Amino acid sequence: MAVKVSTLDERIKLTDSADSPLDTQEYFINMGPQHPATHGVLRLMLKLDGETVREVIPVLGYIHRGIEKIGEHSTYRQFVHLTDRCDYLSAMMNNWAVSLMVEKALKVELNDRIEYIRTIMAELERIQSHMLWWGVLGMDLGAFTPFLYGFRDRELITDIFEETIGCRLTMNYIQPGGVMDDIHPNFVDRVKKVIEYAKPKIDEYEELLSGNVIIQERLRNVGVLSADKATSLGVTGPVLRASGVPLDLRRVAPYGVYDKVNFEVAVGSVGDCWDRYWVRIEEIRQSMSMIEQLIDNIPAGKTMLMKPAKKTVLPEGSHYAQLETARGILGIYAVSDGVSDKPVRIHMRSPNYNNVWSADEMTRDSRIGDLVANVSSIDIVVPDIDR
Amino acid sequence: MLDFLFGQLVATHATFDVVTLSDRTTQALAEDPWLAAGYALLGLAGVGGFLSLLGMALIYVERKVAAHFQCRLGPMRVGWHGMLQSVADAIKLLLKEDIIPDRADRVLFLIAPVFSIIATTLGLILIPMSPSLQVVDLNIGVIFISAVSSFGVLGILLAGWSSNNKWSLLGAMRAGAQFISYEISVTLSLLVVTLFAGSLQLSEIVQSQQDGWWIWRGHIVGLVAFFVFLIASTAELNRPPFDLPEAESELTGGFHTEYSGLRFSFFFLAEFINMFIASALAATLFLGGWMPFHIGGLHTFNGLMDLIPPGLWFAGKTTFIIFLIMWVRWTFPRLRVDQLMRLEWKFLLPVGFINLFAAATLVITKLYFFPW
Amino acid sequence: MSYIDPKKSSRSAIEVGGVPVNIVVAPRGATGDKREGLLTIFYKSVKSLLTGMKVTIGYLVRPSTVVTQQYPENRETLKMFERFRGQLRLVKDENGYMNCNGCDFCEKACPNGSIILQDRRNSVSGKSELERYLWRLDSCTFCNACIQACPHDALEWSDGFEAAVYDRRLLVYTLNDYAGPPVNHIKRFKKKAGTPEDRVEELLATMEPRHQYGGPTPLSGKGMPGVPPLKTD
Amino acid sequence: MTDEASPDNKQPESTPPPAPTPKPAPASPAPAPQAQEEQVEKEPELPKLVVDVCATIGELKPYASESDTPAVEVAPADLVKSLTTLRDNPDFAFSMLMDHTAIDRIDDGQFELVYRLYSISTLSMLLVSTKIPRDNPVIPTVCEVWDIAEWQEREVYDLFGVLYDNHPDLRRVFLEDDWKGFPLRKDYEDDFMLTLDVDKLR
Repeated sequence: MAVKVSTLDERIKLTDSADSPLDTQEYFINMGPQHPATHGVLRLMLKLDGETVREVIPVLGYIHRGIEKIGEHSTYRQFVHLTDRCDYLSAMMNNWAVSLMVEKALKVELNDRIEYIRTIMAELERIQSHMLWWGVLGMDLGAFTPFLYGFRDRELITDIFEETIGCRLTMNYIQPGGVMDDIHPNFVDRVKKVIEYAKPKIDEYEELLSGNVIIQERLRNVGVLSADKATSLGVTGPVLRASGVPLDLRRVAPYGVYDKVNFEVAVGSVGDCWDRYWVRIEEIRQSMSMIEQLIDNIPAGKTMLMKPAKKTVLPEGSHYAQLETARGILGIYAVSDGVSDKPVRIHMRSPNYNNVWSADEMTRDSRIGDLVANVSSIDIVVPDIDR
Repeated sequence: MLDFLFGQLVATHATFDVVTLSDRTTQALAEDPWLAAGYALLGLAGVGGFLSLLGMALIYVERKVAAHFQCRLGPMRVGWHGMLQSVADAIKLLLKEDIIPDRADRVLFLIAPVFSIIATTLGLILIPMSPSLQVVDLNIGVIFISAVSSFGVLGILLAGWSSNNKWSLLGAMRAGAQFISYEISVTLSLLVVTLFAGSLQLSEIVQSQQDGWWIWRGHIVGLVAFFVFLIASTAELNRPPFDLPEAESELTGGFHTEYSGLRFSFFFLAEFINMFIASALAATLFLGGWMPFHIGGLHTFNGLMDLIPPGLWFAGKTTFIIFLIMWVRWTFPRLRVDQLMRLEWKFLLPVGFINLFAAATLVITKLYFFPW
Repeated sequence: MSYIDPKKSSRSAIEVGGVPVNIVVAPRGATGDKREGLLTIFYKSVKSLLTGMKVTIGYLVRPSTVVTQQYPENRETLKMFERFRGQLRLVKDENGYMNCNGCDFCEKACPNGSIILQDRRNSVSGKSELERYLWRLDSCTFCNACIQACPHDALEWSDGFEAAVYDRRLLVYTLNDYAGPPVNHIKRFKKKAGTPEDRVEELLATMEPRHQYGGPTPLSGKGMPGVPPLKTD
Repeated sequence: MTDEASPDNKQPESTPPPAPTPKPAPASPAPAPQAQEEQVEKEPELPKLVVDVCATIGELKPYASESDTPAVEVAPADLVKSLTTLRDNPDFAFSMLMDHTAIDRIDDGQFELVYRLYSISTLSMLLVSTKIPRDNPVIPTVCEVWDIAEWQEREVYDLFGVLYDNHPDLRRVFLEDDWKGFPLRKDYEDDFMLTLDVDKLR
């Protein structure tokens, strides 16, 4: 069998736009890797016909660091801190995924304190991630003010992280066997204060953007992704839920203490940008209510059950754990030979990598402005795509 | 210049003696050509200096206002509360390398910003800022302004085309479509005022409002015309929510993607001065220009209002509208291309036409709010 | 075209794969028969725009909402949180003796080779001790693994966050002030029965001072264009 | 920065810390409470899903190695057919290809390709594994079955050099088109690879 391997140059072929009486031609244009709307170094090659986008070809790899290869050379505990650098806005959830995989493989049973702390931290992280996303969406659609409001409120949550962990973005806090440090004595008070502060701010977000008729016109019926197509495209997280598939691992396959809290899964009905927008806004509210249910009931107990200096060898075979980050399902797949404390192969099922390809499906035959809204509503973090 | 501040303290309306610099030049030309040249030079220098000073001040104000809308402080380092930040930026821009892209159309690339700034300057000279501060008082003022303001888009189109950059071209094409569309609405609402005032001359339009501003006197019509004018001229200014020709999150920078240094600052300056012109025009046509706030019949009140110099009245009204435009900019997201066109052709244009008919009816029946 | 009221979401309970799930469905605005009239939409739209403007003007008129901090000016009041991961340093007791005995745990825990330890054998006590503790700030990811791995609590974070320098080589620090026995060794040596005082003195005399930039830095201290060569002791 | 000892961006290769007991001691042998339906514990008897799947589709065999997910094996030739059945059969309805990746079994001279299927209607997960020779890594594509397979297969091609027959757009995804070699193969080496040489620094 001869398999044809193509290159980017072969991929970008132009065709004359046929159904136009004028002598027009489609053209390619690079959006990125340096572009204000592509959230880092994402490069999108657009095939345009005037203002109309005919095709979106994501060109990746601008910050490919080979984290999976490095993972083969590092212990599981060392690999945890690399996952911070992937989806840096869900850093702790990435840590958690690796820890969950290791704990499941070693059958470590965690105490409630660890689970509570992890869940609260993950939800805080989700809130700050969605707040940042909200601001960036506003900026992508031309309103700069929401960007700073989102950042302003997010900073208070990163303050909580800094107080307990010492870091604001790449924490490396959740470790196999527990959490790195016990929570700071001020943690509970500070979280309560921030939740109290942030609740009216979410209403303000609604006043500023959600209720705004321009935003609604920009988002509604833009980038529609049907449920079947979304499933087939393997998108997860808010993007999938906005298409009407209520797949939220926190509810359907609970980990942590998600089975002990009441919350509702926000879903959309059409799968357009408006649904994706609204689902995230509602998720902030749900996360806040989850934290409120948990914050007063953190039980006592040890916070680290596995000795950090001890060699961690997973049993032979393949191990997989998945959880719901702010952007979708993150799966960690590790194959161990049962002898070495380093994996034979470690693979991240990254939510962003699987989500980014839906931009083409969403954007075909709509305007450049819609493309910006679509990319923004997928909420991609490029380091997690490239890994 | 002094009477700009103090000269009209006891102005009795009806006998405003408007002597502009161009009038002085014309008078002096016959007797003393050197004096005429002096007046002309003074006018040029005044306009140039005013242009750059006003531009820098507006940029500073914009940054400060934006910052406080966003819970920030804005420029704080250069000078007291960053007052000299614009000066520093201007120096930086002047000293920057003037980059011309390799494959750009060199001549057009170089002159495009000049087109923009010339159009702006031509508009600026017509604005009556106080009874004695107006460079030229043309009898076709309104038509002249709407003519030169559409001249500015030529600079943008040339800039986008000559940059040889697809983003620039997209921005320029958007700008062209946007200008042509929104120019109609601007003109329609200007026509409403000329109908009311019965004159195209800006100074006469101001004088015609001494019994009440057109925004009040025309019942709803004046108000509608005012808002149509504001929306349409915001679109003509390329300011958010209609900043599609630049649209930094879509087109990276639109028509001025390839510009840097001095030439970029020309576009930048032109944009801010255009904002001033639009606001000043709105103030002149709808809010009575430098005319104090009068209510027909209340002589005491009117007398007290007259104490405030007309220059301040004009500045205050213009500032208010500038602030309104900034406020909108820092609140709203941007429209999409087709939505922008829809707003003009399906909403503003019909409204403008109906409004014009209503204004004509109003003028014929003389049904003003302040008929005395 | 219609206006969506973002508050009008609908709730219901469904089952996904046998698991009951409460869902909130996003609002969509009026459709079909319940279509709103043009004037209603116009009114709601203008109202929504004015609501947004109310939010922003609210911040403009309240200067107390400004969150900007003027950084170099607020150095006095700027306090880092106590767990802030600033720069790595060795814990020292009141006499200035360090806890670290160079056991290599941190070096092995470090995921990216930012810690390099050199040991030597003490001529007096015969024990292995720290010669040089090299820490590369330029490749450190502040993951805290070294501190977790340390069995002697010999490492800690300082709150110094102003680590910017113009030469990358200056980011390679020698963390120990001296090469020699750690505080544990000294104590145990003193406690050992019959250790004469001068033997303790002799042990303490084996200490050699080390300079912060004194190590065999990975870039070997060579000069480069515009940067003078690094001084080593 | 051309000094001989400037090991930036090294690949960490630090040796494991000396562990007193090589065998990790789990706190309790009981299964974790959050064990899900698809995360069946390793028991001698096969998970129900595997039995069902193997009974329905004759080409599938239970997975020979250890796995914490219900897992089956299939020959490369039967891959597309059996995966299509797995997606379309309403009993299984694996509507999502959650993940697809490869493992370099260099000792066996094989690439193991792993397809992780997820069913939204039953919330179950199935791992389908197939093995292809390392020296001729060709496998039919499953792009027709799930859309996302196109890009997940491109990633595997990029990093492992597995060639997908009938793939509509098989090209590099992270690396450049003219990159030599496939980095995640165990025998990959290039001139820029950095290894941590602690002794050199000392």
